[in-house]
Amino acid sequence: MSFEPTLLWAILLLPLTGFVVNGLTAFLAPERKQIPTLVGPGVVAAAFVIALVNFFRMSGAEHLDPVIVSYWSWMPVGSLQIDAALQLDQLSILMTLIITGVGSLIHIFSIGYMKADPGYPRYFAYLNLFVFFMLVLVLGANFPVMFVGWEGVGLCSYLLIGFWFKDREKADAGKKAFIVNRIGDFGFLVAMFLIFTNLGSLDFRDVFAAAPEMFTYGAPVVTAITLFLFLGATGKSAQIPLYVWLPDAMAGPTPVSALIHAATMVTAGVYMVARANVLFALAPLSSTVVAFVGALTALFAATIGLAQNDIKKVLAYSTVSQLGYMFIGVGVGAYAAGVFHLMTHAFFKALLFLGAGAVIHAMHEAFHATHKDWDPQDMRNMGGLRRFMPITWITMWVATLAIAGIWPFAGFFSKDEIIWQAAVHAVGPYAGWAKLIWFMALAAAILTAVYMTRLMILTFHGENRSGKEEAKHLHEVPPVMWVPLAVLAVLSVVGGWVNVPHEIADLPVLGWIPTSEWLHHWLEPLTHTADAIIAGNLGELSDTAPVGGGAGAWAVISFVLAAVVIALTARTLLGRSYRPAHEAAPATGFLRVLQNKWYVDEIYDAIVVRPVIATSRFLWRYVDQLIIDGLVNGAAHLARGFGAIGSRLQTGQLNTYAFAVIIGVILLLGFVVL
Amino acid sequence: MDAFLDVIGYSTWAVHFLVFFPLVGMALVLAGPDSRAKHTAFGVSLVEFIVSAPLWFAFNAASHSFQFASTVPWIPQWGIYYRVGIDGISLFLVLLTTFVTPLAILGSFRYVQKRERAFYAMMMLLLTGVVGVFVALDLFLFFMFWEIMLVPMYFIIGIWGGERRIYAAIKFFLYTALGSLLMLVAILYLVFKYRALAGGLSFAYADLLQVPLTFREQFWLFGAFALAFLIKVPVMPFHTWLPDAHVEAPTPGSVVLAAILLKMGAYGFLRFLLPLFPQAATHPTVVLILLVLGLLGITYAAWVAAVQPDAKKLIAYTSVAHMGFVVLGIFALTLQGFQGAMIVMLSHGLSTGAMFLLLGMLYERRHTRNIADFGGLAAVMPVFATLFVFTAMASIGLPGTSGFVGEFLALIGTFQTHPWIAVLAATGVIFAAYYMLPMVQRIVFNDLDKPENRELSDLSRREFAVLIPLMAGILWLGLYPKPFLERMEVSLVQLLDVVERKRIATAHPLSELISLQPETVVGSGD
Amino acid sequence: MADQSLFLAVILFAIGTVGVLVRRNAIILFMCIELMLNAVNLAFVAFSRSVGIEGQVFVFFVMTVAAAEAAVGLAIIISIFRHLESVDVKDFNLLRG
Amino acid sequence: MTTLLWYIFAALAIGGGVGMVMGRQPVASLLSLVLTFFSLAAIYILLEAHFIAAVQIIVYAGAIMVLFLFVIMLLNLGHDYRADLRGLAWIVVGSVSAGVIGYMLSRALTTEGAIVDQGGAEMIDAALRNHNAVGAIALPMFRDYVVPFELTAVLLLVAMVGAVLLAKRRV
Repeated sequence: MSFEPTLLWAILLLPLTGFVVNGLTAFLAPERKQIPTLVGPGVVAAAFVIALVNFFRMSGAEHLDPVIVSYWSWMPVGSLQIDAALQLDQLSILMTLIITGVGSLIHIFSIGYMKADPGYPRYFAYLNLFVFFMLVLVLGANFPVMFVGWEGVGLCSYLLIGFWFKDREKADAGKKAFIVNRIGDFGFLVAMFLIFTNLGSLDFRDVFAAAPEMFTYGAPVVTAITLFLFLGATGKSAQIPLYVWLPDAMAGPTPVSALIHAATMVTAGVYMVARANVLFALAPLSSTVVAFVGALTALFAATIGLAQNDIKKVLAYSTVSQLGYMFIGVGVGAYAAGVFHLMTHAFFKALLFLGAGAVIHAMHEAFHATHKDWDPQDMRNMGGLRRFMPITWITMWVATLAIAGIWPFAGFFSKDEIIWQAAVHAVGPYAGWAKLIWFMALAAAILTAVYMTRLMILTFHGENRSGKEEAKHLHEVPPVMWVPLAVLAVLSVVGGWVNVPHEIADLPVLGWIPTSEWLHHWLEPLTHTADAIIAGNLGELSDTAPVGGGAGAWAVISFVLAAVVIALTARTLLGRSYRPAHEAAPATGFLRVLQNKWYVDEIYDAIVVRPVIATSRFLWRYVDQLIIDGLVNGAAHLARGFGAIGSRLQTGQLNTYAFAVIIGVILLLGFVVL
Repeated sequence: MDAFLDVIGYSTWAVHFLVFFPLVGMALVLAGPDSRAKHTAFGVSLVEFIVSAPLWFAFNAASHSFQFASTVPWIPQWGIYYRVGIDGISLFLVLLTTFVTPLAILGSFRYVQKRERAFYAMMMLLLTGVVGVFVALDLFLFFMFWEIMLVPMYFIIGIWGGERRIYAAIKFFLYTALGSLLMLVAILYLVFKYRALAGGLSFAYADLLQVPLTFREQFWLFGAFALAFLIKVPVMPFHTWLPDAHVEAPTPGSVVLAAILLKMGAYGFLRFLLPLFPQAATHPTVVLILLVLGLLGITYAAWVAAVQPDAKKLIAYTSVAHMGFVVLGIFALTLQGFQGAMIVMLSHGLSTGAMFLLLGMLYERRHTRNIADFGGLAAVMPVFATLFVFTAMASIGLPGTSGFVGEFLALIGTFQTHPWIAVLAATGVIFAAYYMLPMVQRIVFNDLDKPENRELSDLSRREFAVLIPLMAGILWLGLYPKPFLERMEVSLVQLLDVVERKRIATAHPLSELISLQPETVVGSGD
Repeated sequence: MADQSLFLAVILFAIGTVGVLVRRNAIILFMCIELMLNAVNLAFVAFSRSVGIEGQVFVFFVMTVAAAEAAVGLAIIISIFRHLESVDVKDFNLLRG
Repeated sequence: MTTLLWYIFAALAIGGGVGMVMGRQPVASLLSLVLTFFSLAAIYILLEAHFIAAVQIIVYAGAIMVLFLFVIMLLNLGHDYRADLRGLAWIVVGSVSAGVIGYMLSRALTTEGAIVDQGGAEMIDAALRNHNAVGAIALPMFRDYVVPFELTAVLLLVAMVGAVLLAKRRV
C-alpha cells in the first residue's frame, strides 16, 4: 500500500517562512516583538502538527516503503544525478517529531528567556532557520541533501553560539564550533566521493540497496567509507577527538544549548550512522571504532563533568557523554537502541538545559537587581534554590533520575538497552573490544549518576549562597517557561515506555509498564538489512553479559547501582558546606586536571592550532614573500642590473663612440678583405 | 521570446554588438563631461547586459557547435578573420562578464574621485577586451583581445590604485605579458605548421584544431600556452601578482579582476589547451603536475590567506584557492570535473565579486583595509553584516550556495580519476573555514571597541542594489544550477569526447619527451 | 698615378681617423672628418680614371653633403658652446649612462 | 714631370694632414688643412679632373674653411692653450686602429682584380675634348643624375635652415 505524505513540503517551508518573517522583522521593525513571539514558535508547532498527522497515517499503513518525493533536479551531471528530494520513512518521521516537538517547547520557553534581549527577532530567525536545516538533514533523500542540512545546522549553530557576538569569547566559541565541525564535514565529503565512485549513486535508496551486493563483509572500501562518515559524525556529534567545540558552545543562549547542543543537532551524527546502518553493518571494524570511540567519549566526558562548576558546562559534558552512549548503541549494531537513546536523551537533556536556563535566568535577574557581578552560571553561587523554584526543582530531578537510569524514567530503558546490546554483541572478531566497551559504558553510567546528583545538590539543596539581598529577588520563572519544563518532564518519564524490551517486561515489579518493543518494530523495516548482515556474519549473539548474568538481572543491577550511587553521592555532598565562587579555594591535584578538562584544549592548541598558524605565517613570509616574490623581484632587479652595466658603456664621450664605430669598420673590412 | 528574437534577427548581430558596443560607450564617456561619466558608463554596461541576456534563451543547449557565429575578413592575406561565436563554455562567461560589470561600475560611484572620464573609458575598453576574449574563434583575434584587456587593467591599477599601485601595476603587466609572449610564439608555430601542411596561412581555431602534431611538439606548445593560462588563473607559484594587484586596485578593478579576468585563464584551458594538444594535456605526468599545482593552490593559498592582516589581500588569496578547484576540475578530465570547474568559476565571480564590493564599501567609509581596524560592525551595520556573512559562507562553499555545487562537482570529478588528490583537496573545506571565519569575526563580530566605527552608516540603497543581484545569483546557482549545467553539458561532453578521441591510447613516460627517438605523428581524429 | 692616388687617399683617411680618435676639440674633430671625406673624394677621382666620369659626379655630391654637414655641425657646436662655454668633447657628457 | 709634381703635392697633402692632427692651435690646424685641400686640388688637376679641382678650391678651401675660421674666431678659441690631445693610451689605440684600417684598405686595393680598367681615362679624355671641362661633368649630372642633384639642393636648403635655427641665440 503506497502512502502519500501530507504536506511534506510544508514541514520544511514553515520554519523557512518563519526565518524570513523574523529576519525581516529584525531589520525593519526590531521593536515589534509580538511578530516573532507568534511566528517563531508558531511555525514550528504547525510543522509538528503536520508531522504528527503524517506519523499517525504512517502508523496506520502496512508494508511501509520509504516515500521519496523529488522536487527538482539539483545537480544532474552525466552519471551523477542528484535531486532535491525528501525521504519520509520511519526514522525520518521520528526525527522530525523530535525536532519539531522538542523544538516547539524550546521556542516557547525562549519567549520568556529572551524577552528582554534586543536581538529578539534575530534570535527567532536563527532558531527557525536552524529547525529548517535540521529538518532538511533528517528528511533528505540522499547524502548531498543531507549535507545541506548538515552544514546548515552548523551555520545556525555558529550564529547562535555567537549570538551575543560583542563578547569576544562567545564569538570565538562560534568560530571554533564551525571550524571543528568542518573537519568532520571533510570526512563526510570524502565518504560521499567514495560512495559515488563505488556505487554510482548518492541516493539513500540506491546506495543501501546496492551496498550489500557490491561490498563483501568487511571490505576495505566500505570500511573507509564508514570511517570517513564517522569522522563527520565525530565533528557534528562531539565525539573524541572533535568534541572540544561543544563545551565552548555553551556560550550561546541556554535554550539554544537545549535545542541544538543537546536535543537535535548534536545527535545528527547518530542519526547519520543509523541511517547508513547497512554500510556500517558491512564494516565491522568501523562499527567497533564507532562503539569504542563512543565508549571512550562517554567515560572521558563523564570524568570532566565531575569537576565542573559551571552548570551548563556540566550539562555539556553530560551531553558529550550521552552521545557516546548513542554511538555505542549504533556502533555495536543496535541501531534502534541508539535512536531510542537519542529520543529519550532529547527529552531529558532538553529539560535539564531548560531547567538550567530557568535557574540562570533567575540568578541573572537576582544579581542584576543588586548589581552584583557574580557569575550566574556558577553552581557554587547557587544552593538551596528549591525553595524559590519548586517547579524547576522537581522537573530537573525527574530529568536527573532519567539520565541516571532510574526505573521507570526514560533513560533507564534506553541506556540499559545500549549497555545490554554492547554485552550481547561481544562476539566475533572484535569481541574483546566489545567487552571493554561494556565495562566502560557501565563505569560511565555510575559517573553519570554522580555528576548529575552533584549538580542537583549544589544547585537546589543546602544553604543559599547567592547572598541575602539577592535571595529576595529569586523567584520561580513565569509559566511560559515552566510549562515546557513540565511537558518535557512528563516525556522524560513516559518517553522510555515506547521500547520496553521483553526481558524487562518479564520481570516482576519493573515489568508492569504495559508497552512493548514498539520502537524496535517501528524501525525494523529500515534496519532489517543491517540486522541480517550482522546476523549472517557475526554468528550467534551472546545471551549473557561478559561476567555472566542475563538481561533481566543486569537491568536490576544497573537500576540498583544507579540508585545507590545517587543516594551515596547525595549523602556525601549534603554533608559538606560550600563557599561562593570567589571565596572558594582553587582545586588541587587530580581535581584540577579534571576541572581543566584534562588540558585537552591546551594540548590541541599546542599541537594543532599554533603549528598551523605558525606554518601559515611561515608560508606567507618566507615562501610567498621571500622565495616566490623574491624570484619575481629578483628577475626584475636582474634586468635592471644588466641595464646598469650596459649603461656604463655610454660614456658620453664622442671619441669612445667613434672608436666603437672604427672597431666596427675594422671588423667589416676584415670580413671583406681577409 | 524566441519568435521576437527571430524577428529582430538577434542571433546575427548579438555578438558583434556585445564586442563593439563598449567601444561606442567609451567614445560616449569620453565625449561627455566628467560628472556624467559614471552614469554613461553604467548605462552602457546595463544596455550591454540587457542585450546579452537573451543569449540565455536563444542559446540552443542541444548543440555543441558554435552559435551566433559569423566570419568577416580582416586581414585575409594572412589568414586572419574576425571570427566569433559562442558555445556552452563561453556562454556563461560572457553572461558573467556582462552581469558583473554594471554592478562593479555602480559599486564604484563614490570610490573613483579623480579623472572619472578616463576611468570609465578604461572600464569600457576592458569590457570589450574581455567579451572579445570569450567569443573570439580566431587565434589572432583572441590574442589581440587578450592583450587589449591588459592595457586598461594596467591603467586602472596604476592610476586609481592604492599606495603601491605602480609596483602592483607593473608586476601585473609583466607577469601577464611574459606568459602571453610565449603563447604568441606557440600560436605562430601552429600557424606555420598549418601552412606547411595546407599551403595557406590561417589563424582560425577550427583550422588549427586539424594540425597534426607530434607528441614533442604538443608538449612544448602546451607548455607555452599553459604558462600564459597558469599565470592568468593564477596557479600556485605564479600567483604573487594577484594579491598585490587586488590590494592596490580600486574596487571595480578588483571586482572585474577577480570575477572575470581570472576566468580567462581557465577558459583558455578548456578552449585551447585541451582540444589543441590533447595528448600532452592528458599525459599522466602532465595531468599530475597540474593537479598538484591546483591542490597546492587550494591548500597553500588557504594557509597564507589565514594570516593576512589586510582584508583585501586575504580575499585575493582565497581567489587563488578557489581557482585551484577550477584547475583541479579541468584536469580531472571528467564531465563532473568540467562542470564543477565551470560552476566554481561562476560562483567565484559572484561571491568574490561581492566580497570585494563589500570591502570596498567599508573602505569608502573608513579608508582602511586592515582587519584589525574593524570589529563589531554588526551592531552598527546590520544589513552589511548580514550580507557579509552570507557572502563569506558562499565563499567557503556552504551547501545551498553556489560555492558548494562547484566544489562538490569538481572534487567528485577529480576523485574518480585521482582519489588521493581529491581527498587532499577536500581538506580545503577545513582551511576555507580557517581563513574566512576569523576575518568575519574580527570585522563584523566582537566588541565595537574602535570609536571611529561607532558612527558608520549602514549600506545605502545604491549599495544594497549592487549586492542583491549577486546574492540572488549565488542562491540560484546553489539551489537550482540545472539550467546552467544543461546548457554547458553538450559542449563539455563534446570537448571530453574530442580530447578522448585525439589522445593516443599508450601512455608516454616523461623520458620520451626529451629523447630523440623517431616521432610518431598524431593524426587529427576528424 | 691614379693607383698611387689611391694609396694617398688611404693615408689621408688614416690620418683623419687618428685625429678623430685623439683630439678633443670639437672643431678639430670636424676638420678631421672633412679630411676623411676628402680622402674619399680623392679615391673617387682616382677611380674615375678607370671607370669613367661618374666618379667625379659623385665627388660633387659628396662635397654638397660635406658642406651641409659642416654648416649644421658648426651650428651645433656654436649652440653647445653657448651652453657649456667649451668645445671640448670631454665636457659633452649628456649621453653618459 | 707630372709624376714629380704628384709626389710633391702628395707630400704636401700628407704633411698638411699631419700638421692638422698635431697642431696645438685650432687656427694652425685649420691652415694645415687648407694646405692639404690645395694640394688635393692640384692632384685633381693632375688626374684630369679640372672641374672638381676648381670646385675643391672654391667650395672647400674657400667657403667651408672660411666657415670654420669664422667659427673659431667667433668662439674666440685662438688662445685656448689647454691641451686637447687625449692621453697616451688613446694615441696608441688611435694610431694602431688607423694603421690597421690603412693596412686593410691598401690590401684591398692591391688585391688582384680589385680595380678593373674599363677605359675610364679614354672616356674622360674624349669627353673633355668634346664638351670641355665643365660640359664633361655637366652632361651626366643633369641627364642621368638630375634627381639626386635636385635632392642635394633640398638637402642644402634644409641644412641652411637648420643651421640658422640651431645657431640662433633664442628661438
